[in-house]
Amino acid sequence: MAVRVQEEDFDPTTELEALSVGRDDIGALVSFTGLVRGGDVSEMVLEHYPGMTEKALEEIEEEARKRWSLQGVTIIHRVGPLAPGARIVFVATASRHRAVAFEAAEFLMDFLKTRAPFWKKESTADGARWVDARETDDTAAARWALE
Amino acid sequence: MAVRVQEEDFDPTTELEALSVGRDDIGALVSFTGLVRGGDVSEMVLEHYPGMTEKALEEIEEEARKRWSLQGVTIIHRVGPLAPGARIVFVATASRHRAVAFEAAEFLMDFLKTRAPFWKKESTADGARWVDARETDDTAAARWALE
Amino acid sequence: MKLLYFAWLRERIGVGSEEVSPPQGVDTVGALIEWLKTREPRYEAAFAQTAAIKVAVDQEQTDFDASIVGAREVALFPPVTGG
Amino acid sequence: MKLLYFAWLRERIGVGSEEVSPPQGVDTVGALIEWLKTREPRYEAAFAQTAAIKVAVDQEQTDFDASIVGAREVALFPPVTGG
Repeated sequence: MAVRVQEEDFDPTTELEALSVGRDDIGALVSFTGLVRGGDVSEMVLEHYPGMTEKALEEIEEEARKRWSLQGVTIIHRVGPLAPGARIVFVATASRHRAVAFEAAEFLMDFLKTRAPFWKKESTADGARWVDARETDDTAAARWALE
Repeated sequence: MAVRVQEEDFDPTTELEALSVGRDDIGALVSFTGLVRGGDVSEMVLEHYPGMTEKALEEIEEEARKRWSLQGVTIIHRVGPLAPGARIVFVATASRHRAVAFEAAEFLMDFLKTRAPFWKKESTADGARWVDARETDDTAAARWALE
Repeated sequence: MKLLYFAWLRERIGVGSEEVSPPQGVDTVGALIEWLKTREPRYEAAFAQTAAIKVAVDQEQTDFDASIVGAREVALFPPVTGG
Repeated sequence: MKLLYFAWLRERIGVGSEEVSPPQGVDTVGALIEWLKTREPRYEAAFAQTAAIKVAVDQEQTDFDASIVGAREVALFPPVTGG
């Protein structure tokens, strides 16, 4: 499946190989993996909106496929409690040429960051806090002229 | 080692984890994997310039680290005979934020494509041919204002 | 109509979802929020700053002017922070 | 001085490397190539279109005006096509 929301971890190699297995028309695979940063954060909890999340991710995938010639797209987002260093999110794109694969992967992340219904809560020594949305994410999404 | 030239295949997950293991200040990992495209190509042979290749790749890494705040960089390039679908090249970048990791990975590939001494020879039913350099690679490299 | 709340909005209101029957005339997201604020102080506190609140009607993100007439599910939540 | 050839240049010249002792006055990459072309037809054929030839002196990429005085290793090759 191109889009998955899950508690379990995933394996980047397995996901990349799933995009290219059995075909020889793919020249470029780009992947983005988001990790939980530590510092004063001891744990991160990912909440989401079941039902709408999958729908939003599928729309994001569809929009990317409309804009670029892609041989494959994978989006995985984990939910639940995650420790520092853990993988949170993974997007991968497969294309004939690298420029397309890079651009589409960046687009997927920018779109996901501003459109997919996930919320992060960080636990620190001072208690738990909800992560604030970053203005730079809106700026990043805006450059794709999203409707 | 950040830079490797080798005949053997490699594992993207292992390479990505090597960049982030034991540290919690990395939020973003971007990887590019180049694969051999098939079509009329039955085999690809990668020739290189031992000694200069490693030096060129290290210069590419150094230049990326000068331009961006990176927690880690990996560049792997395979040499020798490779079948369609096989991995040829891998670059990965680790950073706090995704924009930096994406940009640096694209830069590494553009720089590598035009600066690292590798040459591809394709075998087809009609015989073997050396791959021509692509003008689009020069254009891609030029946007970074390389000296 | 089913209402869903997420993240700190869920925590402030105290429940993740509830069934409501808004009165006649409450037919937009904005009107729904104003009506909720009149119900109990916890809603008034939760919706004090509506500028930071996003909404999805039947799982499609929209804005405060959107109609809720015939909607099965209205979700209210802070700006998303996934990825 | 050691000369190295790669890819189709290596194939046309017939060897991957050789030791040469250019005469007095042959002190740039350009002059070296002109001198090689006078040696045998295979060099003349290989270097017929020098616009497509790249050069590295002691493993640093440079251009045809570069000096080869004191160089240990000069490599001549077509544009790179890795990645």
